[in-house]
Amino acid sequence: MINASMRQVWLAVLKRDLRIAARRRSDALNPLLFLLMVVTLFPLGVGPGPDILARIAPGIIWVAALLASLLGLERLFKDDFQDGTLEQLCLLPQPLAFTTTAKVMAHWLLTGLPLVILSPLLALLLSLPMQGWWALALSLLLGTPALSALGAIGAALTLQVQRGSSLISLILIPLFIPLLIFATAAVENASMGLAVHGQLAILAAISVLTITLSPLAIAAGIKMSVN
Amino acid sequence: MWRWLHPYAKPEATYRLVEKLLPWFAALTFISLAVGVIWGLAFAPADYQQGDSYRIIFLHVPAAIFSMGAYAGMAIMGGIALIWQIKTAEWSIPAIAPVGAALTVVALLTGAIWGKPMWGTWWVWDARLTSELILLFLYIGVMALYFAFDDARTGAKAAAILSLVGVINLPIIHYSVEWWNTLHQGATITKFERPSIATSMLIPLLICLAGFLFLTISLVMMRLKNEILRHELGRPWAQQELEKN
Amino acid sequence: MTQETIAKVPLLHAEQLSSTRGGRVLFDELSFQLHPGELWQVTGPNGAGKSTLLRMLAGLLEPTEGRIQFNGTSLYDNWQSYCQQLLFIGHKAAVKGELTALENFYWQQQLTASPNTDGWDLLEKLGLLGLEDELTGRLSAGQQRRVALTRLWANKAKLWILDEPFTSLDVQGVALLQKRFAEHLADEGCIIFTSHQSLTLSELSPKLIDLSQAAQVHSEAAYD
Amino acid sequence: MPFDSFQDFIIMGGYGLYVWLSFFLSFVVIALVALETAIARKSLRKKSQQLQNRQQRLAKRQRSVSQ
Repeated sequence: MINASMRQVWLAVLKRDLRIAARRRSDALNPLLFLLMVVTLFPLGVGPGPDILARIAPGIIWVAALLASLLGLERLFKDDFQDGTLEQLCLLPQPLAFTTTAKVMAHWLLTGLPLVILSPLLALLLSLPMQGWWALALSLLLGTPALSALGAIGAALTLQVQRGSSLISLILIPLFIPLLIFATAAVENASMGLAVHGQLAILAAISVLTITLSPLAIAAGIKMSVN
Repeated sequence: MWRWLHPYAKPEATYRLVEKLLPWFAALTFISLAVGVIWGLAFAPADYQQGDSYRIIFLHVPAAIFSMGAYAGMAIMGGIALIWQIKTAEWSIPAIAPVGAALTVVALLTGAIWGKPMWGTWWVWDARLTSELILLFLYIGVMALYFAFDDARTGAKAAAILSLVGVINLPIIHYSVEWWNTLHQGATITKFERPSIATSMLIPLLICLAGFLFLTISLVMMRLKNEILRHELGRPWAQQELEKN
Repeated sequence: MTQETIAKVPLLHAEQLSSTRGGRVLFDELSFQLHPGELWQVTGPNGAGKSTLLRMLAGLLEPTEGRIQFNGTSLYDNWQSYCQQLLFIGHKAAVKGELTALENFYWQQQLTASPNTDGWDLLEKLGLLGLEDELTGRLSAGQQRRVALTRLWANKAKLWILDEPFTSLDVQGVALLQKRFAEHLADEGCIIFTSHQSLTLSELSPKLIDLSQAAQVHSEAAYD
Repeated sequence: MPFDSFQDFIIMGGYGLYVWLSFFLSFVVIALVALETAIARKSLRKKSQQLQNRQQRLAKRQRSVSQ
């Protein structure tokens, strides 16, 4: 189904997005710094006791990750929309639903993956027990692709809206809830030394489902906006 | 004369149909709600455990069921609108969303009020109430998206896509919240869902359910009439229609 | 029209196109046929619907009424092959400010299965030599336009749909572009574009679609 | 009939406040939706009249131009 020209276009979109991001490093960096700062606020707010912190750490890290992932979303398609690139993508022989997955992939590489890498630091700051660290990293690795895919739906639907950033949050936060529930449960279980396979499997399933279905919604949203 | 009128004949036909059906549904709503509510309030026996406070379920359960039902209906309309490009299906989304949101609010209010005598507090993170709260957020998202667009047609299309995304997520959200609830709050018994209910209570409950179904349909029809007129405002039939009363 | 052109199936056939946007009629029952080797210019005052018409022809916008056929079948049934034959440069020229001229060019090349063209040669031809490493966002409007127009030299699409291609180009740029037009037409290509100015190259004699008239005709009919 | 008197019915075995409050609030919420719908229809009528005025104005001008 995926032929050579499709692969070429997909890679071209991905590489271009990464190159542009490399020229605007602050855009990719800001959400991460935001996350780090939000996480720092909690010990200041609830007190530095390791017991409380360890208890609420999974929730804090995941909620902060959800919020951080919302930050740059508005621009995911907007720049391409404003300069006409999105029109060109619509006019390719390759299906739009397919080409947009390259953009979602680029977004994940720029926001999701750094989160996974950053997670040990966050775990350390919130005195999460060692045995929970890998579960945290794994839950982020399995859950953030779904965040990017859902986020892209929100970004595509709000392209024509002038200041869509708060609207995107409003649309997306309810959709993020299952991810939050299963991811935090996995981390909590792991830090108590319990099995986490079930939760991680569900997380992976949600991600797979989201990644396979979201391109349709993203493409529909873009076509509607380009109109 | 109005050469471009022809393709718009269809919304008018829908409008006429809705206009014809609405009085019947309104009548059914009044009758079934009156019978169901009076029966439930005055004639159904008191619950042996919860006393008379259980009478709130005659509102709470139907509102909760049709708040979800309305979302499903909205998503179905969204699918129809996107696949077959039927305008009236598109316009029905802004007609359904506020009604569904109102039903969700009713379910939340009655649930909270019921919680006070039962749990001693207005709000508990009970699975059903939490799901309803998230459902309200989903409705708010759809409405906010619709109103964010200058062009109502694009707004309706966006809302259609979002309602479809939401309806796929709704069962996932529902089950994850239920699972989360058993995980964290094993102590609280959910009093909303009882395994069996006496026939003397069930019959008025069923009548109330029917009443809420008709109520939902009637309200949606009322709003749909408005939505059709809003999009057809320039056309002579809509102008005549608006001048009638 | 000669007997010969009538016999051929038009490349693009617009039938009874109408557009209403926000309750306003832009144009109504517009019909025309684009044959290989033909040049069409869409004219009309601001807001007459020139861009809307081009976007409809490019398949980005569905006509309110009427239909568009490509090689005798509906555009949307024939979407893939239509996309391969189409080069659309819209009002927004799809030039990325964060990329250099050369990067912009190669990115467009990768999107479309285009013949291999040396980017350097092309940039030199378009007077962009020495600027290839500059981010496009820092170039002047005319230079950015030239970057967008590089696509016209490195593409095998038959049908060009160009929205205001001459905007912000200087005299040399306009001449260069017109020469390219002539080449494409000689190559059995087909161009439809919008512009406020008339072409200066004598070989080019575009057929006109005047949208100011289209709207007027309609409004008279509507209120008779 | 579970209630002996009207008073009993109002008191609802001590739960009167909750039962009546929930019924009242539900009614208010539903009524607000219906009310909003009616108001929207009124504003539509106003808009329609405006639009009609504009169309008449345009038609008049068109006629005077063509004469």
